[in-house]
Amino acid sequence: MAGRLAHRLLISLFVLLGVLLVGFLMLQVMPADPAAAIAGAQGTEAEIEAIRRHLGLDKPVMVQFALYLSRVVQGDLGQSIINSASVFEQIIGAAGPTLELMCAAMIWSLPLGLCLGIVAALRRGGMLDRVVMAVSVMGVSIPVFWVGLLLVQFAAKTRAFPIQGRAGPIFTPDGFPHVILPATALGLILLGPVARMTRTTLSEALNADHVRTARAKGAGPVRVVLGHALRTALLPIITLVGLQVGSLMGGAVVTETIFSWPGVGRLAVNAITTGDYPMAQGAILFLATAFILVNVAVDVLSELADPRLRGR
Amino acid sequence: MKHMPQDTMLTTDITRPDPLLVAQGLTVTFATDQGPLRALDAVDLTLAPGETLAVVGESGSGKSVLSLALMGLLPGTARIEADSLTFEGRDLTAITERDFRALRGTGMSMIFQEPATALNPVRRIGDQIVEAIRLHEDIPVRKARTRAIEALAATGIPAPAERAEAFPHQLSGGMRQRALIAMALVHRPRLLIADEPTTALDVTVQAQILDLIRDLARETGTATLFITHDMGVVAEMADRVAVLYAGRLVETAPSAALFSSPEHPYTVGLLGSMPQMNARGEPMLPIQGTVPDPRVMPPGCHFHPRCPFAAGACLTDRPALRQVRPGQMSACHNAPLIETLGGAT
Amino acid sequence: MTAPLLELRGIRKEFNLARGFFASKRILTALDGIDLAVGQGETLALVGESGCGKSTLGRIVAGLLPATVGTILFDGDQPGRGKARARQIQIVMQDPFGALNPKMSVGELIAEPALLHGLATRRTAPARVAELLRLVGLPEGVAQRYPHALSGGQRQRVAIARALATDPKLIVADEAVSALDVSVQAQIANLLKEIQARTGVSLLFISHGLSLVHHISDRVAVMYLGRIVEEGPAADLFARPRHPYTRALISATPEPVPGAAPDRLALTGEVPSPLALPTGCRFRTRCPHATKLCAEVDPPLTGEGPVRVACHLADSLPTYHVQKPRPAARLQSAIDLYRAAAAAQTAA
Amino acid sequence: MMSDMSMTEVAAGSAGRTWRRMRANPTMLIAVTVLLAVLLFALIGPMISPYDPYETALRMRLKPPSAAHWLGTDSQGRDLATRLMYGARTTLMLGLAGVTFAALVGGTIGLLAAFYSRLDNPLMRLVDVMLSFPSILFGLSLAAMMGPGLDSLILAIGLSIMPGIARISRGAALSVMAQDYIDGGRVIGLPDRTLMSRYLLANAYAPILTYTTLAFGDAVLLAAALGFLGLGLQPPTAELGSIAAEGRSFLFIAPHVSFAASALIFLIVLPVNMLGDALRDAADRRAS
Amino acid sequence: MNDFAVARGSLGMRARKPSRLVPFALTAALAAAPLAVSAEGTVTLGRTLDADRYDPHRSSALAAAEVLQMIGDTLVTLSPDQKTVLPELAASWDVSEDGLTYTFHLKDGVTFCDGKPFTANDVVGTMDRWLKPDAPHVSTWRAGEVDSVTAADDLTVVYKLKVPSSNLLYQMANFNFIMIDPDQAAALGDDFGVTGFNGTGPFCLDSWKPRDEVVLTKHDGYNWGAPELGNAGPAYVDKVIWKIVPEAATLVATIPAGEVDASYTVPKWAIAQFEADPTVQILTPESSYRTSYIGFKTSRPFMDDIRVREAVAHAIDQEAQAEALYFGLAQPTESYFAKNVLDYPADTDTSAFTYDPEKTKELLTEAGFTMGADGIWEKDGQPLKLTYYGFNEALSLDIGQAVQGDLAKVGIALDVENYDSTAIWGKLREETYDLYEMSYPYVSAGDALNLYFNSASIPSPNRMMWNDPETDKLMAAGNAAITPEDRAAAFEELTRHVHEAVLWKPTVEETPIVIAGPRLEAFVPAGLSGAVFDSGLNLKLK
Repeated sequence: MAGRLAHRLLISLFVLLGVLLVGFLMLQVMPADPAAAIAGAQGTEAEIEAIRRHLGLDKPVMVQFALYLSRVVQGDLGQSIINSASVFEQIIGAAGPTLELMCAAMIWSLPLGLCLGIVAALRRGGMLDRVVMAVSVMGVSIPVFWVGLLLVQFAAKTRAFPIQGRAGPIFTPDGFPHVILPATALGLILLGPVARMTRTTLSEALNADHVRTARAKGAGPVRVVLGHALRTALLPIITLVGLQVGSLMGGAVVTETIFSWPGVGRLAVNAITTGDYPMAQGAILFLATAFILVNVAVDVLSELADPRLRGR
Repeated sequence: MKHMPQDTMLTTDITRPDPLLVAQGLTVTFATDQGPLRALDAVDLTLAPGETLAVVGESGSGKSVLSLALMGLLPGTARIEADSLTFEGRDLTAITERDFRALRGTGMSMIFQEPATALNPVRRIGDQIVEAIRLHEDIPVRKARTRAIEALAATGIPAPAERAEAFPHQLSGGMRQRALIAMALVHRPRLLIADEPTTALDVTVQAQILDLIRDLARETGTATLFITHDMGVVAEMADRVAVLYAGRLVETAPSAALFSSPEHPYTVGLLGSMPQMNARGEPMLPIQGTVPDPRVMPPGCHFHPRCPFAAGACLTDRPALRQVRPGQMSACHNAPLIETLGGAT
Repeated sequence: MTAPLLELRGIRKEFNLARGFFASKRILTALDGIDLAVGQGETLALVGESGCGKSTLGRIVAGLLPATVGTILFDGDQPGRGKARARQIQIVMQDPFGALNPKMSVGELIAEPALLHGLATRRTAPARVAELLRLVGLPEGVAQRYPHALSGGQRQRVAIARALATDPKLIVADEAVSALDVSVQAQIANLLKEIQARTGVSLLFISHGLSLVHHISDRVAVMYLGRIVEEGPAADLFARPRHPYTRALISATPEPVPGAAPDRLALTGEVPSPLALPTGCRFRTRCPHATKLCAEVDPPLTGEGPVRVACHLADSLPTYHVQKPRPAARLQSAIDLYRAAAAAQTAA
Repeated sequence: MMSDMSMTEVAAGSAGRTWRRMRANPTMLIAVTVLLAVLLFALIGPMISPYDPYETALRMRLKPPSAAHWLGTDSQGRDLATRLMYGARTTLMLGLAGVTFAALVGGTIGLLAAFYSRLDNPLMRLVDVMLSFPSILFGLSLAAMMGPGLDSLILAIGLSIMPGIARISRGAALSVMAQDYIDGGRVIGLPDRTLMSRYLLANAYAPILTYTTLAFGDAVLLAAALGFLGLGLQPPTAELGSIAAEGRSFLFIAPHVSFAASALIFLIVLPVNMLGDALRDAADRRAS
Repeated sequence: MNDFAVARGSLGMRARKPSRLVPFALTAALAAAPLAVSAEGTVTLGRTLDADRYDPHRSSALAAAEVLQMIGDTLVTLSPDQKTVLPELAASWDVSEDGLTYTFHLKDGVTFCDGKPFTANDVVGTMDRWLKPDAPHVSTWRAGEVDSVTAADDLTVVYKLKVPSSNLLYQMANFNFIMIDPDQAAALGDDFGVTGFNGTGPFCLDSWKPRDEVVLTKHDGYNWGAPELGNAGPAYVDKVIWKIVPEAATLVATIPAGEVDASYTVPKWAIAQFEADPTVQILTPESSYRTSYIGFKTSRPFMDDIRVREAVAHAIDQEAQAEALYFGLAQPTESYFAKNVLDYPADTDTSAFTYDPEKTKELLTEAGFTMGADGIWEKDGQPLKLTYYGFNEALSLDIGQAVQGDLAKVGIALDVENYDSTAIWGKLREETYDLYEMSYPYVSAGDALNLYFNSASIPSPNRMMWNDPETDKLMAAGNAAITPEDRAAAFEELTRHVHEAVLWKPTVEETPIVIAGPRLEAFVPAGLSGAVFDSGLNLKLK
């Protein structure tokens, strides 16, 4: 298991290097000229040249990449071109809110999705199943920004929730109301897939031989569903949640923009659109790393949940 | 066709007046997209305490449906009808789900064909047996665990305490089947339903498992409903045999009688197509054609399209199960075969 | 026996199960030093329990897997590759549900090899298909149907027809009847023998069922954990098996006669993992006769006469005579009656 | 030979079956109806509409729905309904082009990886790298990198959908590769390209197609999200995401602009996903 | 003064009775959202964008200016009408006869936030840092061609020029001239204005959470403000928080709720609603100049022909823009800068800038164009297809589409490309477009002319690529003028000259509008720089 984990991490490292390179090259060809951006509307040629030299943008691309890599290896993600703030600090600062938002989104949507999926699987083909599946397909079909905008309008009309920003950690009385709307919008992304996956895997598990064995032992429906079927069905669900973290990050980009949530998604979008090379690279690297780590964690979790994968 | 019980008065074994299990006119119908599908058609069975009844049939004969119907484990799409279906005198068609659940594992138990999938892959063997124990007996986990290890030991599993800590995938197929047997017999049920328990195993392991089931059943006085497609296994295990074909019971007889004088052409064909019954180098005796599609069952005798003797009434009338000699019944218009057809050929 | 059609010398097959950089090398030796020959028009059966390597060997013969070490000779030559091999050797696989491309009609399936090898043209293909269908006992109309509309036995017939389409000299029948209903197994076994009689094709018949093997094969090779432990003419081998494993295998096979298996040579335990092979003789962990020598020295497959056996004790063990139980007289006459009626029906 | 007739038979049979199944399934019927309606709206609408989708009339801007303008006007005073017709057309085209690109590239990668096991590792690592970018970030970076435009947008959508399709294709292809008939084809001496087309692709395409259908919904949503974030097609091209974004500035005074565009996106994606689900359910049923 | 690197939505506009009422009043509905209200003694100001850094020498962003104006001071400042130079850190100044030497006499007792006294050496250090060759510093042209800046004594600064700069004192009011602590700047290096800023302003930088908030605390003892601008110090409030609310629409809700006390970046559609809300105050500066225009790149084919430029100018309907896009909160204009600024000649011919699509057709025909089959004018087989660069921001996107729509109506195809406010500056330096959209603030004709029309400013900010000896000559004369009359004469001549050349299509003039919540005492916003809260000295709670 340790060997497998090491192998998984090494592969992840390769993937990361690829992410780094792609991210770097991607931003190399972006149209934004940071020197001109800093010089602003009346920046003169001389000023722009001076800024460019100051930023090291006059060096060859591969030199810039090598320099970047060597710094990353030393744990230095560089400084923002736009405001020279430490990229690392900015990302860490934004990571908290993003984590909060994603957790808040998952905290309601995961259990609900699971419950809906269980209900649908148990009543497969029935009315409840159809309702759940309809809700789930709507959930995956609706543009996140529409949900966001609807919630903004709803909140504006009902005066129920604050619609802007973050007012401190979400577990504080001040902070909590602010996360409700963005977490609602974001959680919707997860709800459909989780409900659907739960329904599929649980229906399969309910037809599995070992569930029949459990019933043959005289186990009741609750024990059969929760103790046997769901326990084996959980595995693909865990894997799905790992993969869904990707869409959740994508949703966070839009959600954070609409609700002014100071997270990494917004940071990344801002950085990309402002041509802030180190910040954009850092944010992409961070999101990709987080995604990879989540999936390594999912692998480990899967191995813990499924003895069949252990020691293989 | 309406089933007529008076034709089929069960006179199997008068020395055992209180049958453990009685099924009369057991019919199972599945609702499918293409309409209802009759998997079992008016099947009559009795099983005495301690007896081993082998149910023989090929794919599509309805033998697995029969076992699940008796266990009350058929899916919701299945409809069970029976003139009578009793276990120890209790009407299984009228019993509540809760009472049926209490019966499963204690009164009747089951082991399955695929030991690889029949155990919960994510839970330890011991825990699964402990669960089986504690479902019906309110005893502390530690005591249950001791019992579970004893049960494993009784199946001949070496180092049972260690095996109890193992997950199913860490055991071989034979070990898994032993564990399932241990689990099924932990409450000493009166009836064990074994649904092709050795089909997935190698022949040397099969021999071990067959011995185990026979010994344990004898030891605990458990009656066994042994489902298989292998006539060799039947010969080895059964006191009595019931032959199913396309959802219908075609012949039932004590084992010795069936193997010495089968009275249904299908049984004859089944035995005749075994290599052992054919001379080396000669073509074997096959049963022509294939099992009919359950959605388009032939009229009359279900076997008639494949039967070399089929003629006249076989094509139109359903043959009733009738006694050919004491304890042996055959659902064939031509039974007894040799007496009826012997002169003709 | 004349010059063998197929000759295998020292075939060894290893699989590397290790995945990834850190995993230690895990070599599974599926086959270890297999020497075997199949004569012209002969049926050689490979028997053994699951994991013994018999299917791997079949796939190596069919060219679907390369051997790690060893020589294969076909008609005394290196066998061809790709299309050339297809003209020499064909395979019929176990699973009649998975062995036919479900997207092709039976006609297309059977015509495909013929067209590919230039044995038919688009114009003559239907006739060739009809001929092959007749050969395997299927009505011509089946050509328009798709595999999913056929029964298991019919599918296996189609698979055989397809294998025959290239006029091969050897057909590997890899558990070709195991997945079929008992009542249909005999049909297919008969068909294979019939075709062999008609075309002179050699058969490498791979099976785990001893009874059938006994019935249809000329020679039998018993495999255990990647080795051949006993090999010889079927009649000899089944009448006087010499290897303890062969004996156990035969005695474990249930006979359709109640009370016929009292003196079963029960084997304890199960086949060891091929990743952790025992020292010396591979069978010694389950062998009731194992000695110290068995644990130390790996017995070679040797023997004078037709039967070769790989056991140190082959000569010292008491002879084991297999007594085939006789069916009861009334059963025999019922079967005869059935056979006669069936024959009459077929004739009519 | 015989295949001609049998193929048409099968086609006719499956069309009839599909129709029967659809009639039996109201969800399918609704989905198809909505999709047809949206398609009509997008394809026929522009021919019927009396308005020019590009002619601005600033003084008529942000008017609520009225008899003349059924859905009101947008921020340039153009007829919103007409804009949406053209927008739906653009969005559908973007989704279709993106997903086609993704299916071609991803499908090929998946099939190759499954067929040639030595290509499996390198190809799948590449796919892993691509999968490590949450798709919107990927689309965002690509659109930003290549500058706004149709090509870059299609590429961005295609490339972010592609890894998923590659994975599914590989999975589907691997399960086909495990079938005996692949070896059956090999053993009669078929060349690799025939094996890949007539054997592998012919049997693996169904799950790929199902996933691609669902991916089309994702592609449309991604196109809309990119448009919404301002990285879509440039004005005055009508595209639903950017119409929603334009309207967002006036959400509180003219919510109809944003909501109508968003709702139309929903109405495109929903039936597509419903159909994809139905396809998947049908496949599940067949499998079980 | 100049155009800032800032998104268009943040620019203010003149408060006028809206021409039409926005149909649905939402502000009241938003008001009750349970938002946190600012603490006692604290004023929260809302805006949509944060600055890159708070370094007057490295930033040209309005977002930087509005904070720097509060935490730092300039030597001089301007009166509310922006026509009179007033003392700030300098108590008085003398200008030599030849206009080359300016001597500033600093106020006594001025201190930095850390308590250190402010002296002439700090002025010298500030100027040395800013004008240091090859440093990444911006807007240095404002300082004129500096010969030397020296300290005669602790309170006297001698500022010597190589050539006269008639605009210098006006430029010195700009935030780029804010006096810094040179020692701190040297010590912090790149972190100056990021991790710290030690200034002499009425407020001190307490903390900055980028893209979230900037917190300023009162500078105790501050009393050197210009009394003409209201409060000379100290500040009335203890704390000012600049809060970033990226969504302008969200900002609308925060003001009546009291979470934000004032902002000028609220969207235009919301202004009309605020007018109906008695708890909200709408404040406008006494004078503020900002003009929006469509610039023409004269180096491009087609656009090198003045008839084409004029044709395009006639095709764009600035009145419709003012009315619809600005919700009537801006005034349509026909001149490059407001007619009431210093040195604007009343007789300037602006007839080329009226909306007159018929004239477009005449001019194009005259220039040799014929109407093509696809409804697009063409000449020598080349269709009249132009490229337009705009900002990727709501109002700018609307303007781009409006211009495109207008040109389409007269048969000119326009390819609109929008870039983010940071990417566009690089793009605008390229020779890849014909039209661009921009708005810019200014204080006088000379200011505006110097910024844009000098050939030395090619390609940026002279994006028209206007390389004209006559312009350069008149510009030099105006700058070198010692007397106001000479200066006016030269700049008036130049104004007429560049208008005749049709280098832009001016569209609207706007004034920033401040929306203040119920807690805030009314005040007169500053016009200068667009930094409407100026030093923050006039912010006062009720």
